[in-house]
Amino acid sequence: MELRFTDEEVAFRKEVQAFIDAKLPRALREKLAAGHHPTRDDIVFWQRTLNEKGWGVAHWPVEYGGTGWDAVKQYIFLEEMMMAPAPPPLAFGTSMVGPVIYTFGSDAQKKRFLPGIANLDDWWCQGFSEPGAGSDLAGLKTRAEKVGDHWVINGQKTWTTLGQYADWIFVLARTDASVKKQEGISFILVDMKTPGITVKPIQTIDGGHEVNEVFFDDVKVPLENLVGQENKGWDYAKFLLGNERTGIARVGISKQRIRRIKEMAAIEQRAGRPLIEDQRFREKIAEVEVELKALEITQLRVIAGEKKREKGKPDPASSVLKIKGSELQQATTELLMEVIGPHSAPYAPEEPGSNEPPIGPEWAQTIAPTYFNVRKVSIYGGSNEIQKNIIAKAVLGL
Amino acid sequence: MELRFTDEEVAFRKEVQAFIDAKLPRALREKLAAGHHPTRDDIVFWQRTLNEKGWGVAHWPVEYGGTGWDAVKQYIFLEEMMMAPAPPPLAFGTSMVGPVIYTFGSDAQKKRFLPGIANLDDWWCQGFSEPGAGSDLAGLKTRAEKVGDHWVINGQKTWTTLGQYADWIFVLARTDASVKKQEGISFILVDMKTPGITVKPIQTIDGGHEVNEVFFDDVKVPLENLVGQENKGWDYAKFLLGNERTGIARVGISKQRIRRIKEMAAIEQRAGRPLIEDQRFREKIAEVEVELKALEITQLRVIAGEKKREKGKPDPASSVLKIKGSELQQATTELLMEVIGPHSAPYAPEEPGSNEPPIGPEWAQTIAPTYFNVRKVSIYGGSNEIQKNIIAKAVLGL
Amino acid sequence: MDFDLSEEQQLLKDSVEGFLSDTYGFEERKKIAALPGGWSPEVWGTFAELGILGLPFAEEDGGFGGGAVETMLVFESFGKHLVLEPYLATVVLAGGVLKRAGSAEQKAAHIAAIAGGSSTYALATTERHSRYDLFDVTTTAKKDGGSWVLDGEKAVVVHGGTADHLVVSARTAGARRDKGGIGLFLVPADAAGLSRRSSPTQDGTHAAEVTLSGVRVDAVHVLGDPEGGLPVLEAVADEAIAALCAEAVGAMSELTDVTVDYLQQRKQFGINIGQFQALQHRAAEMFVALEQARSMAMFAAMTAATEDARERRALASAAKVQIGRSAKFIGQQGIQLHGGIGMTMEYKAGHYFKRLTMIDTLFGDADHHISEVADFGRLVAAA
Amino acid sequence: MDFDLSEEQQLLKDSVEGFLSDTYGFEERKKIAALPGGWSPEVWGTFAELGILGLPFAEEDGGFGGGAVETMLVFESFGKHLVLEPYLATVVLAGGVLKRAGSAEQKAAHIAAIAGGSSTYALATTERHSRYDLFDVTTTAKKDGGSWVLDGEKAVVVHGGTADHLVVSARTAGARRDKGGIGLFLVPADAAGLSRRSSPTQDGTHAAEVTLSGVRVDAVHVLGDPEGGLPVLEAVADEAIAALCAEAVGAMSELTDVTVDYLQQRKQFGINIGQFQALQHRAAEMFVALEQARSMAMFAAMTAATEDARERRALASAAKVQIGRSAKFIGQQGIQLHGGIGMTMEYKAGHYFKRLTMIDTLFGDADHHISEVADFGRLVAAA
Repeated sequence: MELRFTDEEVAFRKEVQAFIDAKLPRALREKLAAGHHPTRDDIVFWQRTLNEKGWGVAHWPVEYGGTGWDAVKQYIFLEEMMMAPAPPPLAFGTSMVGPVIYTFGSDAQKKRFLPGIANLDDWWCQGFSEPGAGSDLAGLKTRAEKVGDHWVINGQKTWTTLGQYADWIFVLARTDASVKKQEGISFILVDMKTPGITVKPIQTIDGGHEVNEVFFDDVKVPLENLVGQENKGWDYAKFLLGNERTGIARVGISKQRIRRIKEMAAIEQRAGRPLIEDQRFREKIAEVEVELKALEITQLRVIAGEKKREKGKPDPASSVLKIKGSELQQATTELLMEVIGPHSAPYAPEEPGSNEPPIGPEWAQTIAPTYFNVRKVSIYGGSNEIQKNIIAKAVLGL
Repeated sequence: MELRFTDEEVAFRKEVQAFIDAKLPRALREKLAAGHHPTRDDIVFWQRTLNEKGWGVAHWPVEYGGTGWDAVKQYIFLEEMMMAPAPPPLAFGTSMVGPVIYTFGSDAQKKRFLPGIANLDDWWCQGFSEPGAGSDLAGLKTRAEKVGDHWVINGQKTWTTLGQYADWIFVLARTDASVKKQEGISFILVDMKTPGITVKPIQTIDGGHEVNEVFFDDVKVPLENLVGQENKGWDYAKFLLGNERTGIARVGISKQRIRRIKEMAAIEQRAGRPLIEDQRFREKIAEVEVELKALEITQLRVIAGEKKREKGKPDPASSVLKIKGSELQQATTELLMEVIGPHSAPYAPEEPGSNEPPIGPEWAQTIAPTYFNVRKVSIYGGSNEIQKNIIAKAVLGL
Repeated sequence: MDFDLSEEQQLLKDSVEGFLSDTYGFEERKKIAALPGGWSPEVWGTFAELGILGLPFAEEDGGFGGGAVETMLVFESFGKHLVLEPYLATVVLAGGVLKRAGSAEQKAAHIAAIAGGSSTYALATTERHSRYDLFDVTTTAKKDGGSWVLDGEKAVVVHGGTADHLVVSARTAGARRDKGGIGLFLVPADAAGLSRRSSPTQDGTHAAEVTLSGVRVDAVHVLGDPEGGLPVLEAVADEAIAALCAEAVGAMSELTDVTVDYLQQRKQFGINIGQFQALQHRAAEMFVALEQARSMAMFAAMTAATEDARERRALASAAKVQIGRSAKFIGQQGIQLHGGIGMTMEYKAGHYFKRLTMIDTLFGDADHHISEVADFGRLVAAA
Repeated sequence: MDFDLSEEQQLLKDSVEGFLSDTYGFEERKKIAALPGGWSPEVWGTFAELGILGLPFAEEDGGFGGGAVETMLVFESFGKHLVLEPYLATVVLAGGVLKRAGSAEQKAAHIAAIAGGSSTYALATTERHSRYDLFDVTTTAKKDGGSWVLDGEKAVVVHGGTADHLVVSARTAGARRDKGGIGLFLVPADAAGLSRRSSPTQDGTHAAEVTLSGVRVDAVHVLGDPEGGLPVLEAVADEAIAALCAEAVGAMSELTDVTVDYLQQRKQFGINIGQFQALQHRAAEMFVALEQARSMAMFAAMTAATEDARERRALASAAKVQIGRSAKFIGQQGIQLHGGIGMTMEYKAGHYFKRLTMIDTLFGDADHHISEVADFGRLVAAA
């Protein structure tokens, strides 16, 4: 038992840090640290920079462009990216559809899509949730009918993150309504330029536009865009959802935010003195730090356990990571709110090209929107209620 | 809308305080304030003292010995008793079986039992819960069969508080097993001296002996000890359980405990200074004080609403009183634990007549046992989980 | 002890609630929010007609002689409908200063303007580093002949962008955080040297940054003792806290209702999600938090006239703490129980959540006020 | 980074857990608790045979050279079985002082006695008003020729009533809360002027109040620098914290298991209560709290050898905070989910709750340690 990283791991971390320092523009880092969203171009730029280095799809098998790093190195890599902070990878490509394609897809699909995912030449989005199918994803109603040499897709998807930029969408659609709901679903790749697709923005309470509704009206898709077998799409979806493990706790993001809280609390004042000198406030930070340290170890334990677990079987303890990870992300945004106090009020939607100086302290403007926005993390990706169901059933046997 | 008490109410409060000051021995008050349990004799003494004054069963109808006070005066009276603190009334007589008897009992029963309840000549206990019937009280199995001019009772009751002192027990027993479970239950009064009754103590985790198991083995009870109608006992039980409203939040007890926390925190030290000078600790007290103040108003609102509500229909908001009231009672015991710190450790079971001085500070010995004991308040009388079910269903319509 | 409304109070409640129910739905509110300045002069006119703009002023000053309970009733309705109009700024804040510190002439001029709906006002106190301390004032007012010259910056002046007049706190003597030496000045919005930058706030109202550069204020526009403004501000803040508590209760109550409705209607796994016990219990906890908040909003209103200022402030603090705690829980859980839909701008729930969040930052958040309660030290004995 | 046990560690874990599983059931423990002194010399003898009494001592001192991870394994089993024997007092506390501060002669005499199981020891540091500050010492030690004379009172000396020797902290110089001027003295329990009153504690172990009236200690029984005892005590406390964290994890793990079992078996309303979602979620929250605590117990063990004392102390504090928070939640909910049966002395659950409660009061509760973490100020960057 040894918590320290090996010399090789320490060296690796330094290599990653050096790469970030060399390649990630300071202005972009500062923008992200201040709580602003990366633009489409920011995300593409960084993915291509990583891909050029051979780190674009680090966690993929080597034959498809992966690095062969073990779980600990993957963890170090991701943590450094979050702490930089760097623009996050577009998970829909690299962590979701990519692994589905290289695991279940045809050779033609692999050849066509994997390089474009790695280099973000193709922007992917996810067509899973529907207005009536959220936690109960298998209850989805979008259907794909085989007509001649095409699928014809009709229905509506929602919560499609960054779908406004997408070149492709992977869709779960019902292809057999006569069987148990999980057994009649297929996994289909759809070009967003296909006639009949309409993308409608959803504005979220923070004022941002991250998610969309996507409507399918007689959308014709070539039969060969089916991944794997017809009606086996639920299996691929479960594989995909179970895949996002090591990053789920977002420890790096919370760490970065704690740093920022401390920086800002050294400037903002309470009772005429820097807030950071207030013992009570420092104890509040400490409470979050303790839980975050515990979560970091919990995450490392899950990672260390991966090698012993059957491939593709997620550790049910990863529900712990999701629950605590989202609680702590939210807790850090609450501390930010407390730091900035009354100056959280002015609302300045992000408008590219605006030269208006912000009203109030420069760092204040993203704080309340971030607090509002981050309420989502206990809802999406399997709400915390769903995660508790999983623990109760899969871990505790209730 | 007016929060202030009327002059008459203020004068009444002073009258109650003066009575307490005159009649309740200082040593007994101090003993109770220090967290010790009243003895049987303490409870009997105080009930008889109150009864002599005409306040023994203040909330009963005047014809049976009540005072005719309105709900606000009742509240003031009870609050002063809790804050004194005085030995609590034996609720099983005055608040439970008494009202059942004067509402549903025969004239003979009223004559036989009511005066003995008021003067605590008869010590009553409750025979409701069973090992297999806790939250699901109607699932009880104890049965009473009519054999000649007697009921013959067989079965087991549990959690019978202070049953070790009891002269009488009121029992819910199944008298018809062929109907819906709520419809075959009767309410029967049983003399504890009847052959076939065995009382077995249950020691609780604080080391105390408050509760008991009561076993019935062919216990013969005269038919006339049935209250009201056969198989209607569930209605009487619901009446009884719905009756305990105004005192349920135990605001007075929590107030008294907050006073004690402050007194002790002025003596106990942290970092070489009285703990009460520690801003963080004072804020913790303040958090409880705020919730307690809110609960007090909530309780007053429920009381004020009583006069508009149909008689015997409890306000579903009384579940709020039970939930918050128990949480705050528990919170005050947690603060006491923090005040006393490491000195909570020595365990000194209360042994009457012991002259051994306590180990550690005199006030430390009851603190941990009280903390342990008070965990019960979110369990008994309808657990907080049951109360949340009630709110969800009866108030929110879920 | 009495929690009943008088006949007049019930009438007031019904008339405000009736007007807002009829005209201030979620869609109408959206349109109002999009107007320049973010509020509706038409609605403001109706407020004047309903008589509520003169509510808390003495009858001899042209008001209706209402007390904190009347204000509570109005604000609870405002909270339910997320009313955007500058009532707090004009009537409670600036009006509160005027009624307490104004001379007969000042009252005659301005209270009539408020009650009649012809002008709106705002109160400029917060500064960059004052946080919630009303006495932390660096804006200066220097005597110069028969007038005062004001220099400094004020932040987050609620509805300051559209106000016709601003009441500004400024230091006339002493050091930054001294409790004495603070004056209150009535400044027309078009005064030379006064500039404003206004923006919407997170909750759809508006607030301004106000810069004062050599703004000259005639001595007749000083409100009360030029060194004794703090007690006035404190009394106004406490009245505002009571109003905000009531507004928050209205918002919490509505958000709880909306959430319970959603639980009753939303189906997943073939049943209404309101049948899931874990969600039922969460909703029950929201109800508990709401009832506790409601009690403390009443408490704030009913103790607003407490004579001892120290005690009055502590009781207001206690109410604000409870409101802050309850609002955070109800706001967050209101979103959580809705799931994705709660995160969208098109849906009501998030707007309640945001308003509740912003109410916490007005006149001191729960963490500020818990210190005040702790310093007071005897809440369980008080009131 | 590696969370696997070595072969030797696995063997140690299996042997301790095997022994306790076979012989230290709930009923056996009750009998042991009723013995005079509240622990079993027979079990102690087996501990000696298993080699665990010498576990954390260097091989050259007659120990087994185990580290904090080995201690963790032992204490996790102790927690599961609620072991009552004076292992913490003897091996970790007094033994911890001896191994750090003892001279070659002192080690030769006493470590052998500990490892062999022939004597038990206790550490007397807490005083009436010291709370959790090891440097808050009023007991005095005055030099008198070739010996020291000790006067004062010590409180809550765990297993002090049956110990053969006590290690006592006493002030040799400076004022009450000075960090220097603290000496550590090895005092035989039968020394003239030493008196003890022992009682059971809330969790079934025993602790004593120790009075020292002119107790004469020969200079050869001073442990280390007579003015430099604090760093030794602090290092020992941190080692004890790591051990207690592991013990707490064992207890929490068992309490969670017992609770889940109960939910699976208890029927109300015709179904197992484990089917109620609200209770399922509570159990899931217990599991989350347990896993967080388990991580921090490992963290405490794995960082126990941190060179920088300031950092080492802060990391131990962080672990104790997490353990305290998790233990309170799991302890309270463990009782709540059981309902009435959880409140009874005859049932296991309450005993875990009580032990967890007492662990919080040993070497600093969560509220004490959160201050330490806050003062350190860089936990997210550390380790």
